[in-house]
Order: sequence, then C-alpha cells, then structure tokens
Amino acid sequence: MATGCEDILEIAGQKIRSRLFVGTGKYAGSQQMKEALEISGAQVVTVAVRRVNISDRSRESLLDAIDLEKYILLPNTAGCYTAEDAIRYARLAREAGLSDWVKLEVIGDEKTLYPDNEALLQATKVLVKEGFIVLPYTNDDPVMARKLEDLGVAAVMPLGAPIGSGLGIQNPNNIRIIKEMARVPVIVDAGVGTASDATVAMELGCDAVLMNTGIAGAQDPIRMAEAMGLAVRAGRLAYLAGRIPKKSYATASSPAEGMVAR
Amino acid sequence: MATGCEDILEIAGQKIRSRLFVGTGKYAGSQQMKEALEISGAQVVTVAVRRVNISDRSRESLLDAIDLEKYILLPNTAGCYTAEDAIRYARLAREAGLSDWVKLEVIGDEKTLYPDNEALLQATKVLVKEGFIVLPYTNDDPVMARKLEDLGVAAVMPLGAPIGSGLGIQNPNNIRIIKEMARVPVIVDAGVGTASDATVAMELGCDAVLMNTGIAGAQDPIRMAEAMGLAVRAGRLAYLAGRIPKKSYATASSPAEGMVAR
Amino acid sequence: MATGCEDILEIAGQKIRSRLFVGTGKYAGSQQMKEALEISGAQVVTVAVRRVNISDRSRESLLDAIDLEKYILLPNTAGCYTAEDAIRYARLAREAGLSDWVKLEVIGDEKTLYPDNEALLQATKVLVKEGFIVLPYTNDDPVMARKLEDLGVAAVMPLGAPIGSGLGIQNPNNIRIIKEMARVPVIVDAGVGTASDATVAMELGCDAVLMNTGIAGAQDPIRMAEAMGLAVRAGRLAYLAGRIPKKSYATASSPAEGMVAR
Amino acid sequence: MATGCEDILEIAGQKIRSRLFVGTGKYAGSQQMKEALEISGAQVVTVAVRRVNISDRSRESLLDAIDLEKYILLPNTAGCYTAEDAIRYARLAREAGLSDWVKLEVIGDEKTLYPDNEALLQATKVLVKEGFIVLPYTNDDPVMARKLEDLGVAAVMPLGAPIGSGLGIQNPNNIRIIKEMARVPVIVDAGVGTASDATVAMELGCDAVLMNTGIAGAQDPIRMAEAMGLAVRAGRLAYLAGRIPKKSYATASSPAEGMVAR
Amino acid sequence: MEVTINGEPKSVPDSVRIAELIDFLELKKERVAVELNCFIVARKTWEDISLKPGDKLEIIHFVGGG
Amino acid sequence: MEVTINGEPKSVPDSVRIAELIDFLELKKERVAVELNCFIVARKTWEDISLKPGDKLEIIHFVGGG
Amino acid sequence: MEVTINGEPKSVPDSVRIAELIDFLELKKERVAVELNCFIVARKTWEDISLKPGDKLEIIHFVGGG
Amino acid sequence: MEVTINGEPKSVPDSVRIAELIDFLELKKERVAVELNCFIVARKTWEDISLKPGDKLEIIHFVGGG
Repeated sequence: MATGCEDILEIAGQKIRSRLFVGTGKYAGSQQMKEALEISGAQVVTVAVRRVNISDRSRESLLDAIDLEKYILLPNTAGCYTAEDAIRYARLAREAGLSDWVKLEVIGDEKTLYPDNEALLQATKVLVKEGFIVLPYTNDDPVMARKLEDLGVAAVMPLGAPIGSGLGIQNPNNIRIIKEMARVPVIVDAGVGTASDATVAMELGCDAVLMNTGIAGAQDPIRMAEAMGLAVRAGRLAYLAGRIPKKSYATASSPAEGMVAR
Repeated sequence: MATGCEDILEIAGQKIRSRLFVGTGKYAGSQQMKEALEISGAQVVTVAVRRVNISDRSRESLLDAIDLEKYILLPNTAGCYTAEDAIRYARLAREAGLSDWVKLEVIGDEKTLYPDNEALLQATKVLVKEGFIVLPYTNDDPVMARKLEDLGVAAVMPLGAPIGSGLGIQNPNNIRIIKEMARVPVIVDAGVGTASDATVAMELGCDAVLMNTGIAGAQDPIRMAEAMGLAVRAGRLAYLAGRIPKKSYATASSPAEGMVAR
Repeated sequence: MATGCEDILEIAGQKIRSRLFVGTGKYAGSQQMKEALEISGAQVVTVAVRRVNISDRSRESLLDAIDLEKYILLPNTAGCYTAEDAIRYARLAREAGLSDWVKLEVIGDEKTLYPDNEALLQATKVLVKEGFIVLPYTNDDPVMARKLEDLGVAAVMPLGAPIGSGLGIQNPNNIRIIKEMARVPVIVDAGVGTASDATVAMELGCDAVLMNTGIAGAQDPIRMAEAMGLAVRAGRLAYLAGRIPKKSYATASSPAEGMVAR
Repeated sequence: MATGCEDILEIAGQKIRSRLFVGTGKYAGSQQMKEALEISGAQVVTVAVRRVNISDRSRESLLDAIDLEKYILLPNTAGCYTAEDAIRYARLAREAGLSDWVKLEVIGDEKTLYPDNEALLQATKVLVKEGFIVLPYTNDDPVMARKLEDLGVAAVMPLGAPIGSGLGIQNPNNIRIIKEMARVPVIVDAGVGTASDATVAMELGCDAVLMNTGIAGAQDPIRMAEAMGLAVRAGRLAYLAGRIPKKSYATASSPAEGMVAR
Repeated sequence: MEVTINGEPKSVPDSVRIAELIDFLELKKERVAVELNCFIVARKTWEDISLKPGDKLEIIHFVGGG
Repeated sequence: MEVTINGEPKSVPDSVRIAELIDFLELKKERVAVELNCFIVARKTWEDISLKPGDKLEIIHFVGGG
Repeated sequence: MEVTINGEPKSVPDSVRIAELIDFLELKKERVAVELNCFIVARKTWEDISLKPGDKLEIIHFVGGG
Repeated sequence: MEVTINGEPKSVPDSVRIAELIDFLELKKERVAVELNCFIVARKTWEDISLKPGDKLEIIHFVGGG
C-alpha cells in the first residue's frame, strides 16, 4: 500500500483526494477533456461562466461531459476586470452551479493577466460576506496572501508565472514564504508548463497546484494529464519525505571499507 | 489504462520495465532497503563488490534481501581509481553475479568523485572485448559520451551533479546534447536530490535515471522512493506528451467571447 | 572617450549622472560611508528620518559627512507600516531636507519587509497632490507599477528580492515586463547581493539600481562599492549594446577556411 | 585612487594588467576591432593561424591593426581536431609570432566545439616539452583540469558554455571546484553572452575571462567591449570584497530605533 | 413581444414566464442561471416571473475555462 | 517649564521659542525638522512660535538608511 | 596451514580445496567470487584447486552500493 | 619552375630561395611562417634554402580568431 495516502487536503471542510486541480478550457473536444480529467486523477475542476448560445442549441453543454458525482466544480470569474464584474459572475455561477465555491479572478492587465489586487480585496470582502467559499487567484505577494486570509478566504492561489506562459515557478522564495506564513491551504495557480514545474510547486510545501493550458495545450493532452497527476503526487511525497541537503562536493554511496588488496 | 505503458526501455536486448534505477547503499537496514526498492518500482538495482567479512559471519548477505527473480543486479566498480582496479572488480562481479552487466566507475578525484575519463576509456575497451555489458559512469561531456559509444557501451551514464550532492542536473544543456547525439540509451547517474530533479532529467529526453543517496539519505526513504518512482514516470510522460512553449506573457485559458453585457 | 556617456538618466527633470543609487545605512562609520559613496560614483543617496538624540549631542550628524553639493538626498520612509506614518515621515523629511523627493516605503510585513501596496497607493495619492517627487518602493507586480504611474510617481522602484537578502533578481520576467510597460524610469530597489545582480538588473533594461546592504554589509564595503559602480555601468552598456542571441550549440569564432593542407 | 589595482594577474611570469582576454575574430573590420580592443582594456588577445592569401595581396594583415607593444598575442589552434594538427599549428604560430604562448584547442565535435580531452592531453605533453606556454581550452571537468596542471600548463581555460553560444556559465559549481583545486590561474573561456556572465565568472573566483563572439557579435561591439571590461573588473572586485550571505527573508537597512511617537 | 436575450433581440410569447422561456429555448433548467435587467432571478421564482416587452435577459451556463 | 521632546521629559525656559530651543539644544537649524503636538512647524515660523507647558515636540534629522 | 584471506592470516586444513574452504568459512557458494594470488578462480574449478601455505585469497560478495 | 603554395600551383623562379620567394610574393617577412614539405623552415634559414620543382609550401600568418 502506497505511503502518504492518509495525507488528505481539506478546503472549507471539503476533503479533496487529489492535489491536482485542472481547468476545462482549450481542449480539442469534450471527449479529449473527459479523458484528460479522468487520467489526471483530479477531483476539483474549474469552469468559466459564459452566455448560453441561444441561436445554436446544437452545441452540447460542458456539464454533459463532466460527471458531477465525481468532480467538484470550481467556477471562475475569468475575464472580469472590476470587482463588480467578478462579484456578478460569482453570483451567476452560484445560481447555475448550486455551489458556493468560486475561483475569484479580477484581472488587472491584459498582457500578463495578473490580478488587480485592490479590486480583488474588494470583491473578496463582498463575496465572503455573502457566504461564498472564495479561492482567490493572486500574485506571489505574501502581504496580499495575508490580507486575503484575514478577509476569510478558504485558500490562497498565488500564480507561479503568467497564465498560459509555461514558465514554471518564477519566484520559489515568495511561494515558500507565502506557504510558511499561511494558515489556509496554498494552491499554486497558473504558470505550470511541464511536469517538473508541478513537482517543484509541491516540493515547496504547497497544498495543491491548479493548471489548464499546461495540459490542454500539450501536443498530447492525455499523456500530459497523466504526467501532471504523477508529478503532483511525486512532489507532495518528496516534500513529506524530507530531501537530502545540497552539497557542493560528493559523498560516496558505496562503502569505503572492504576493498580488495592492491 | 495508463498511456505510455508501451514505452519500454531496452538495454543490450534486455527489456526494462522501470526507468528508475536505484542503488542499495546507505539504508538503515535491509528491511528498509527492501521496502524502498519495492515501492520505487525499480527493476535495475546497483550493488558494490566488497570483501566478505570472514571473521563475523553473522551479517546477512545483501542478496538475501533482494529477490533475484524480480530485480536485475547492476554491480558497480565504485571505489576504483585505476582502469586495472575497475577491470578487476568487474571480473569479480561477473564471477559472483553470473551476469555480464557492470556499472563501470573509474574515479578521478576524491572530493568530487568525478570520473577519470582517460582511464574509463581504457577499462571500457578491455571489458567490452571481454563481453561485458558496460554502462559507464561518465561526466556530462558529449565528446566522451560519443567515444564510449564508439567503444561499444550499452548505455552512457552522465552525471547530473556530484554523487550524493543532491544538486540536481547542473548542466541541462549538456545532458540534452548528449541525448540528441547518442545512439544508445542515456541514463542520468548521480546528483538527484529530490523528485523534481528526476523529472527534469526525464523531460530532457533521457532514457532513465539512476540514484541512491537521494532516496536512502532522505528523512523518510520509503516515501522518497515512491516519490522518485512517480517522478520518473511523470518526467517520461511529459517528455512524450510534448510540453507547451514558454512565453513571457499570458494567454487566457477561459474563452474571451460570451461575456455578459456590461 | 567612453561610449554611452551621453546616456543620461532623468527623473522629474533632474539629470542624474550615475545609475547606481546607494543607501547610507549600516556602515562601520561615516568615514567608511564617505569613501564608499565616493568610489561608487553614486549621485543619489538615500537617508532615513529619525529622532535627534537630544541627550547625547556628541554624535556627529550624518549630513556632516555628505557633501550636499555633490549628492542628491533621497529621504525614505523606512519603518512605516501605515499610509499615515509614511506621509508624516515624508513631510518631516521635506521640512528637514528642503527637497521634495521621497523614497516612499509602506511596509506590509516584518519578515519580508515587502510593501503594503494598498497603503502605498493611498500614501502616493496624498504626497503627489502635496507636490512630492514620489519614488515608491513596490513589489515586482506590473499592475501595481502601472497604478503608481497613473497616480503620478516620478519612477517606480520594484524590489528584486527582500531587503538585505542578497538573493538578486528573483523574477527577471516581471522586472522586464514592468520596464516594457513603464513610461517612467524603473529602478530596481532591494535584493542585490553582489555585482552580477546589479548587472543583470541593468541588462533587463532598468534605468537604475538602488542598494544599501549589498555594499555596506560586504566584508570590504569600499571595494564592493567600486564593484557596484562598475557593475551598473557594465549592465547598462551591455543592454544598450545588444547582446548576442543564446544558442544551444556552438559557432566558431575563428575562420573555417584557410586551414593548411593535411 | 581605485582599490584592487594592486591585484595583478601573472601567467608564466608575465604580469597581465587586465583580466579580460579577447578574441579578434568576427569583427566587421579591423577598425572596429581596434576600437573594441582599445576600449575593452584587454591586454591579451587571441589570434588564429591561417594560410596567407597569396593570390590577393590587397587584404591588410591582422597584425597591422594590432600594436604589438600594447597587446600580448595568444595564438590559438582553432579548427584542429587531432593532437598532431594542434601541435603543427602551435609550432607555426611560434614561428610566426616569435612567442611561446599558445591557446591550445583540440576540438572533439563539430556541433559543440567541445574539446577532445584525450587528444588535448597528448598535445599538451608534447608542447610543454617543447617549451611552449600552454593555455589549454578544456571543458569544466575538475579531473581534466588537474591532469593538465600536472602536465605543466600555465593556466587552465575551462569553457563556461559552447563557443559562441552566449549561454553564460552553465555549471558554476564545476567552475568553482576547478578554481578551488587549481594551483595555476583559471580562465573561463567561451560561453559569455553578456556582461553579467563575465561578472559571474569572476565572482566565482576565476582569474580571468576570455571571450570573442560575445563582443564581436553584439549589435554594438564597441559598447559591449567597454561593458565587458567593466564587468570583469566588477566581478573581480566583488569577489575580493566578499559578498553578503544570501537569506530568504529581509533585514532592514534603516535603523529600527529612533522612530517618532505614534 | 420583443425582448433582448444575451444581447440579441428575440421574439417571445407575450408575458412568457422565465420557466417557460427556458423550455421555449430548449435549455436545461438545472444548467443555467438567469439575469433579468441586471438582477439574478432565483431558480425557484422562475415559475412566477413573467417578462415584459423590452426586458433584457442574460442566460449563462458553464463553459470550459481555467 | 516641562515639555516632552522626542519622548523624553525636558525642562526648558518658560515660553521658549522653537528657534531658541534649537539653539538651547545645540542643534543645527538647517538640519532638523520639528513637530509640535503632531503638527509640523515650518522653519520660517520658528521665531514666532513659543512653547507651552506640556507641549510635545518631535525633533528629527537624517540618519543613515537604505 | 596458514594462508591469507581478505588480508587476514587464517589457519586452514592442509591443501584444503577452495570448495571446501567456502564450506569451512560457512559462506554461500553461489554468492561469492574468489581470487587466488590475484587470479580469479572460476567457480567450476573450486573442486579441483587446493591451497598451498602462504596463498593469498580474496573472497568477495555484493554489498549495498550506488 | 612549378611549386605548390598553400594548395595552389605557382610558377616561381628556378631554385628560388625562400627569402626571395617571400619578397616575390610581397609578403612581410616578420609576419609569416613557412612549412616546406611539411617541415617548418626556421626564419633564420630562409636565406639558405632554395626550392626544387614540385615542392609543397605552406605560408601562414595570423588572422582574427577567438
């Protein structure tokens, strides 16, 4: 039996099996998305809130492809540039999804898609008061993380790098500090480009990793989804196992004594 | 069913299930070692050649702890500083192990335990002629790798960093170049300190990773062994999946169209 | 005559000779500080605002050691944790220094000394209205940088790493983005540990670098001050010169033709 | 007067003013080269050995552009793939240059231009016996460096990255180890792409840096030459000055006491 | 009568109730949320509320996103 | 009379003017700034303003900082 | 008689065969290799070769290593 | 007579001395080195050595390199 299985993530009282959270955007089709979700082992999946296409009913709804018994939906407020918009989308999401969870994004800039932290704090205040389980997408600023915590978020989700950039964790020191200071789970959100990026995030002590483009944009999304599932588990176990210290020089792994006579 | 399972490593005609090779040194005891080997999923395990302790027969032999049906023994020539010594140990290993495989080490310096490449080439020449399956421990020099190939080694094993240093792959560019030029399997040997180091090695396209201290020296070797097994699979799958390109700026993962009216 | 000498930095209409800004804290004595300032070539020097020691008049004042004909004083609001405090210190500094320049710091956390960006924006609003030349110490968030610009700061001063940490630029991608988006000078403030850190900051395109501990805390502050002066010039020139692109493989620097006959 | 001026490099009894060594290849013309050499401050300049063009006498000779009173010529054996060729070029160079110095290159691979270390050792043995001052271009292998030292080279010149790649020091740990073990000067040769790369090399404790493409290939070679001259001095001084230790968290540079009353 | 749904003019039965409208548009009730003139309409009230000419509706659902 | 300067009780001449106080404390006028009961006192008014018992003053100058 | 095994002097039965020696030392045949005076002794010849006084033997096996 | 210089056939005066050849080719003596049939010819012997038909010469100098 594998070790570390008793190591369960809990957010706002909800036990979560997998420390990999995945998005549902940018897949070639819903069949591909379903397979990717399945093999990734993820339980929490993010979705966006958009208008129904009333002129063309043909298009199947995303939710037909997602087994709600198996997955926890985490609606986002992607595309919102003001606190008002983000609050409006969060409320629509709650109405449509019958769940209080929201990945709160208030974007501050089109090129980086970095958050507008001022507006994020305003929106967080309102939504927490309305009983939402708020998981805010923020930058890697420990001061922001603490302010969000003080407002009552369920977790903080610092970015590792710009959304979809695939640059990996640009500032591991900040992520580590955020985790050391945090009293709520820390989820690295955005920037993961390949498996080792996810492993590094977990080795820093983070509680989970959220990604979308890193999987959906890979040449073979299914394989990458499997890779990410393994990578997150590997990073978590390595963190729990306690790595060896780094040294500039070598230490033999075979015994020095017992050599035959020269 | 997991993807990538049809992706089998073959060395000298031997099919190998797991791309993680592990050492057997430095464990607290053989029970701990057995569990670590088991959970790591490794099939190839390295061993050292040393004198039998004839005054104290009590000590159980390593091989009592290793199921030879399950594992492929890879004897090393650790501790040898000359071609002559390395050849002598390889021959003893063959005699004791009834196998032709050898992890050929000729150490050139005590502080770094880096190879003496001149002596390594000499020893390789002799042992290949004697029918050994030679897997040489070398540095990350593409020219050396090609010379070893030309001498008929079964694989090249460039170091990622000094043995036991835990520094991870110090020169990814060299490892990538070695792999691009190689016509035999490339196995990163030495330097892995944590799971992400192993994942990175595999993402560079390497065929396998060999480690000992990274697992045996961890605070919880069993958990780290599991982490390394997952990390190697994650890295391999990510390499096969084809990662997204890196970009300095962001790309949205949620659709831009379909926003509600302001 | 050296090239690049016509490359002058200008902040709020003030032409500034040197792109190295230095602090005056933590020196062994004012003689050491004077020599360090002198050899660094810096023109802008930061100072802190503190109570006069009225019980012990013996201590010479800092300003006795700084030739105000030669140096531009940049008072800071170090130690302030609220907008109110920072505003109060800025006003005191103006009254004492007869200058409108202020390095505006509003600290958000004791362990990282990272800024409280919300409070920083409030203080900036007030001080700009009062006619201060505000140079805010902020984190490496491009969104914050733009908000500060929109409030009318004279320059933005993103941190490279925690004050006094010596970690160097932790997130070069963010610093580059801030510079690409900025319409005012960008000065990397905090985190420089050694000369190459300063060179890297300038190679990213930044307009200047501000440091204190990296010089005053070195074993030989005078030598490090000289090193930093050279490093900043080197980085600036390299940026202007336009570096060669990076390649994984080699290109000969000696001609291929004209070899003698084999 | 600048500090560190008494810090003179000496190779084979020859005192050398500047720790920046530069190549003479790939310039737009000899006027540009002259200016670059001049502003770089370099004293040692490398040249290649090639056939005279007897059909077209128009072409001015390189040496017409280099004041031999001011510069120390370091002929290389670039383009040689065997010990024999390298020895032959070294002898021709001595005959043409009336100097015993040679930058010994024996290339092992066309794509990386990495050295053939076996052949390099052979050529070194012969040339040292013939009284040459041998400065061998080698890879970043501490074992090779020691073997070359034992053969009597005047300095070792490990590569930082492939020639002309501009990747900078790929394995700082190896370079540091080589320097710690070396009893002759260590000169980083090849791989420098921008000023900070040169600074880093010197901060590792190296005695000098040799580059060509990094300067000649820049968009503005003259400016980059000046940058490199400053960068090498900055790195050297920073090394001598003794940098501050790295810390994950902050330390204030302004005093904690003396704050006014709240 | 004419109303605006998701930014497009649309003819719908006079004083149609929202619940009816959802059927009329062949949408899955349990998958959508409705805003009427910028206020969210709680699902449980869809039976009661009927539209007036010129009403502005937003009908949203979940799509793939990160 | 008693006032508080930089947090410390201090006896100063009755209704001393700030300009006089600075001399009394042997401070360099052009190097310091003064807060009286939390309000900055412009240098040019130092001649005019005299202290009352219990006044709280902060007198600051520049020190080394980063 | 006296021989040297793994660097230690050892008394063994006169002209003992290597196969017998392995039993005498209670070692597992299939786990060890033997050098006699610096030459490897093939396992299949252990029955035939007997030791002489002063012979130097190295008997090795596998131990944990990386 | 015909010799080969730097790989190219070349007509030169019969039994021309190397020193003369360098002048003939308008090269700067102090900047070049000469190989005759794969052996370096020391500068001080250029006056004495004269070429034979079919001789192979390499004449090199320094060019820009790294």
